[in-house]
Amino acid sequence: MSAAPGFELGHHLPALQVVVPLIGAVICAMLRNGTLAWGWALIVSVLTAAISTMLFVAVQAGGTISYGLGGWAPPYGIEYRVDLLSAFILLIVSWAGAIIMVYARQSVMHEIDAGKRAWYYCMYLLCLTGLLGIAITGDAFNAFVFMEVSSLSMYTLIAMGKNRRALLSSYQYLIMGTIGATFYVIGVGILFTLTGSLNFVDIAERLVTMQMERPAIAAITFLTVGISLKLALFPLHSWLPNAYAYAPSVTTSFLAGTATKVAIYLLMRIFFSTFGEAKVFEILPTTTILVLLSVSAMIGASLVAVFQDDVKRVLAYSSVAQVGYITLGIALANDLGLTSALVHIFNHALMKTALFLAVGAVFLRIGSVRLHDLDGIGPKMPVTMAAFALAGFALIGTPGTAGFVSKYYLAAAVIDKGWWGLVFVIAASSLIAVFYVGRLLEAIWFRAPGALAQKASDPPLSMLLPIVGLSLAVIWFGVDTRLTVDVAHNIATMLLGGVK
Amino acid sequence: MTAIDVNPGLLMIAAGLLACLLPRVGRQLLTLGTPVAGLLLLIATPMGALTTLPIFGYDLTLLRLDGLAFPFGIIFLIAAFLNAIFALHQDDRLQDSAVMIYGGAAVGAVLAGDLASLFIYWELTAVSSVFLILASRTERAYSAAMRYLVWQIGSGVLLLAGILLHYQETGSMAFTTITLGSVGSWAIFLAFGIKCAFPLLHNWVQDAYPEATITGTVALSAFTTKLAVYAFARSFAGEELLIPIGVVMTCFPVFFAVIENDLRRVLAFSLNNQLGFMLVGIGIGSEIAINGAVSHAFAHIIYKSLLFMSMGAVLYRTGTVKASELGGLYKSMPLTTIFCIIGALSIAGFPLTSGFVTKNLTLTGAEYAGYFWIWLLLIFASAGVMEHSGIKIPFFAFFSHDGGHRVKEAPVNMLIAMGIAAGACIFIGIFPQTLYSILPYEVTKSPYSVQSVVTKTQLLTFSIIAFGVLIRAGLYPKEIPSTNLNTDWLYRHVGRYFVGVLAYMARWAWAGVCGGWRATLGAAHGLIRRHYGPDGAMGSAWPTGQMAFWATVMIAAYSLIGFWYLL
Amino acid sequence: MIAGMEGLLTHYTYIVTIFLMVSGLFVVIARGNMVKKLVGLGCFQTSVYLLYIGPAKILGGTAPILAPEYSVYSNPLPHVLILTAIVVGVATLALGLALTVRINEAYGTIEEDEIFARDMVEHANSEESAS
Amino acid sequence: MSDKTPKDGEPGWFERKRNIDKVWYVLLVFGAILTASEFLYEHHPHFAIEEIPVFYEIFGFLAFVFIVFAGKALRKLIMRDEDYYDRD
Repeated sequence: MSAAPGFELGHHLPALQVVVPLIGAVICAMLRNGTLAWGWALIVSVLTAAISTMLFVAVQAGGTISYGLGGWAPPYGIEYRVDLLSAFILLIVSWAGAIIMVYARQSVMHEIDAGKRAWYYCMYLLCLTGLLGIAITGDAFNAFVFMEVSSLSMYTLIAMGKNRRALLSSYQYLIMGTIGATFYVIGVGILFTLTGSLNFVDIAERLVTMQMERPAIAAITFLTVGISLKLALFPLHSWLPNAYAYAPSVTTSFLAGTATKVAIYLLMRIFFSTFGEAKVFEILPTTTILVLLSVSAMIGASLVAVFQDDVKRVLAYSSVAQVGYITLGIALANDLGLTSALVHIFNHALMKTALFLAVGAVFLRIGSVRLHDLDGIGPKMPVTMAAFALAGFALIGTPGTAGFVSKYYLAAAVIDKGWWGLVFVIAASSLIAVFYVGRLLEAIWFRAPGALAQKASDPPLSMLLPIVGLSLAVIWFGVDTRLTVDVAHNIATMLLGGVK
Repeated sequence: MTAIDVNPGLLMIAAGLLACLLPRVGRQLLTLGTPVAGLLLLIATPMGALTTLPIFGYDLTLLRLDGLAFPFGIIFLIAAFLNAIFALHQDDRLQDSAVMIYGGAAVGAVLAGDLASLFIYWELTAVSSVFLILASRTERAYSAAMRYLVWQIGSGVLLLAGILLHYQETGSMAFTTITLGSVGSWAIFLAFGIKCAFPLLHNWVQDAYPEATITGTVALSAFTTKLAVYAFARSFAGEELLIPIGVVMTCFPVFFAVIENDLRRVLAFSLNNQLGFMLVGIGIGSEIAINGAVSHAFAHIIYKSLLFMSMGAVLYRTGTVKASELGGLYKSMPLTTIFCIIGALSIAGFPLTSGFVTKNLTLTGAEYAGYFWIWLLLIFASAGVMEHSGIKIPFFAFFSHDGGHRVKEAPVNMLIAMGIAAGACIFIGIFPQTLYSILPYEVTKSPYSVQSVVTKTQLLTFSIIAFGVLIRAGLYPKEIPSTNLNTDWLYRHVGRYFVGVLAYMARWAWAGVCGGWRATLGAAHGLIRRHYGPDGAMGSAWPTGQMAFWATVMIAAYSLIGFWYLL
Repeated sequence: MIAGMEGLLTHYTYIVTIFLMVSGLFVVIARGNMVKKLVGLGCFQTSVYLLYIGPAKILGGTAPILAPEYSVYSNPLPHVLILTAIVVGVATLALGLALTVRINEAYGTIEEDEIFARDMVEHANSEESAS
Repeated sequence: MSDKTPKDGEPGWFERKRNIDKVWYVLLVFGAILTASEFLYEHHPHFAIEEIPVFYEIFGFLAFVFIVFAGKALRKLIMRDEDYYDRD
């Protein structure tokens, strides 16, 4: 693959996927002017999205792409390895990045000081680089480096929030994120001493012949808990609500749409294509632990969401609950479960991004996201709030929306396992979702508008389009499941058949 | 898929979504035009049309038109049209949109050929209809709407579970005859039963319908329960269990209706009672009985809408539908009075009205099948209908003692809607063949034999005479403003202390949101809020140390468990 | 028992590693001062450096420079990895300290419980002014 | 419309005792005619009970009375104040 005679751009897509936003970020920092930097960041992020789309198409057509970075053949050099799972995650992250970037200009102008805007976009692109890097690399340590690239830039993105609590949230996230990343790197270190390799595929091949002994278990432990911190698995979720709530709107949307999803990707990579589900799920009680934590998240975090009076916090706690759905799918470790998890990664990214973008538009107009300030704002910004309502319905899992598709497959997976109790947990969690979403919609559409809401109106077109587009996509992917379910199903088959 | 084979329900839903973006005039055109377009589309669709779409790994049957689906589709669209006229006076984006989606979902469900689509429409009717209750925008309505939603979503969840089980057992997703026996079939049966307001599962009807808006109640009365009747006719025709259930449903509401003060709630009880007739017909399952159930549903939608419309008009003008506060309105609202009486005569089943020609089929079905006690109880219930809907509604609203309301006649659009409905009641009564011709099976006999006309008239007339005797003797119970307990007492009162289930949490949470703190001082709510509220351990911001502590706990626990397993 | 002791002694790098790791985590959990927390975090991260470097060192081995007089080398890869990790650690620490400075500017304190208390007061005030 | 509305205090047609009595007697006469007509046509009873003379008249009357009295009895059992559920 590497050192192909004659430089062909197509061969280097995997490298470009990361290099383009990385170089883009550096140039962005040099531009210094907010609007210029935005234009540049938009070009870069759209380009990145285009590359990921090409990669996705290529992987679907021709199978896994392996790319030896710098011409060093794996497993000695760092390998960029794009299989269907990677391509799927790359697609989600890069498109989320591009769509949010369209939206970003007005919102950033409103929320970030003029002098810092270019830096903001720079950090945004760096974060994008890191997230894409985690998804594309086939090297465990390289994934750690990218994790830190994305995290450090994300801390900065959060700290730029206007409220001083953004600083504290960022600090807390930094502490927790670093602990998580360090746990991860400890796990990688143990794996490295055990197998002498850092390449996921290589490690997997070497692990096959080994007994599951204590070091291997310690490695799984550290990797799982480390990544769980990053993906905000209950009870390690507590950094998330404040980070979401006090970050600038664009950051929140980006964080919600991508960061936890990539962490989940990494967990799947470790569980299924490195150790193999036989080791993780049959020797260890991973299923029990994950199911318990997922269920706690689905119920507990949803209940918390019901009582929050800040819309962003409601949605943040809902995210914790939704991550529970995904980890539940993973915990089932069967075909349907993984399919539902992957589908929900996609669908949740879609609807949460739509919701947070809409909330960002509200913040732009009235400067508050407190629930009682949103009373009766629906008729004042009808298009935004209609989109919000659509995405909200999807969050509940209303049939005809993307959220239903995920829940349908999750329920099917649970039934497939014969765990009836969990069906009721899913139902109960959905019911609680009805309350917290219903509470928002009730205030937004049925209350008499307050003083702040009176002067609200729909945001400028550049913000409106991404919101409306995403919420329509929520409907689209509730009906047309070819991209989501079929691909997810293929990935699940691949993951479950991955390690022999 | 030819151009014509589109499910008119989807058309309605699409129009409903569009409506929420349009200004008033556009919405009015849509609400009036779409049902008409849907009707034309449905009539133009050839009988036996079948459209399937491969999706989700199996074939969804988007459209299946047969003799059973056709009359339901027609009447739902007519009901949507009537409701649109009736609602013309109001400017409410939310309701215009919700009603269309609601009606569209009902039509869609009737024309859906597989259980998966049915489920989707089933839930859509629940979610869209709740807005008609919420749109009252009172705290009472919020609570009622939430209780309503819990029931409806419960039915949906049950249906989903049933469908999945049924699929596992039979490998079929077809929405067709299901034999009771397996767990899946029972779950489906119960899910239908909730929506059809089975005895003990009925109370959401009386709880929620009277709290809906003036126009919303009309729509609610038309779609949800009749959709369930259709589902039963489709899947459980001839299931004998439905006969006793239906009989109980016809009988018990009449007693509650006698003492109920809220006239819209009286109508809700009467709705229950009418559903019982239909279920008995479906349970008997013979051709004539199924015809009876279907035609009864058809006629019922019209006259029940008419009655709810007339009460809606009264509510609109006077601001109340409490029997104790009304009376004497015939002077101020003469046309509404006449329409209401026509509706009342129809529901009671007087000859020359639609109720007579349809209820007769069910009764004949029972006669032919030789179910004596069933027949007798149906006759008894007919007298009951006469009591609460035939006499009580018009008498206490429009006659009785003068309630002192000096109001204008109902708005023109309401009068037109009521006029059309009243005309339809009489038209079907005089020309029953028009309705009979679209029923699933052929009807050979005319309902107008001397015997049936005379006996039914005797029955009803002597009911009225009994009313006269009682009221002249002062024995008729007075209308008293009151709350009458029903099964909802179980979950609204007793359960508050004994069964800490989600339904209450919902109510409390919602009541809390609406500022009704008095109602929220419940133990469970307090408990949950204490732990999950903004100041609770789960909901408050954690210090960094605490977060790190949990990370450490997780690592320790996970390692210990891992090593434990290896030992 | 003796064998166990011997095992511990021959694996003393692990003991140091674990001690650093646990003490670092303990400081993060127990100290309210934000700078101290970061110091703890630094200790915690440093333990990882040891974890990698320890096994890579071969007794009697030299740096992996090809020369005729040496035949035993230490594994270079962990060293390279840890060089990267140190860079990451420095960046994290720098960002953490920068945040602490900003927090100090915004709140006038870097004790976490005091910050929580001040936020609580602010929250209560905003509630009051809102109602 | 408003000019047709009768003035306050002046009872409407249906509120005068004489007229109510008129309606009542018309009803009774109608009932009598119906009862008489029972003997004018050929019966095709499906159930034995229908062969009882004036069965429908008696049944309708008694059913109605029963329902009303049962409702009255029910009231003792289940009637609460109007704001029963609103109190806590």
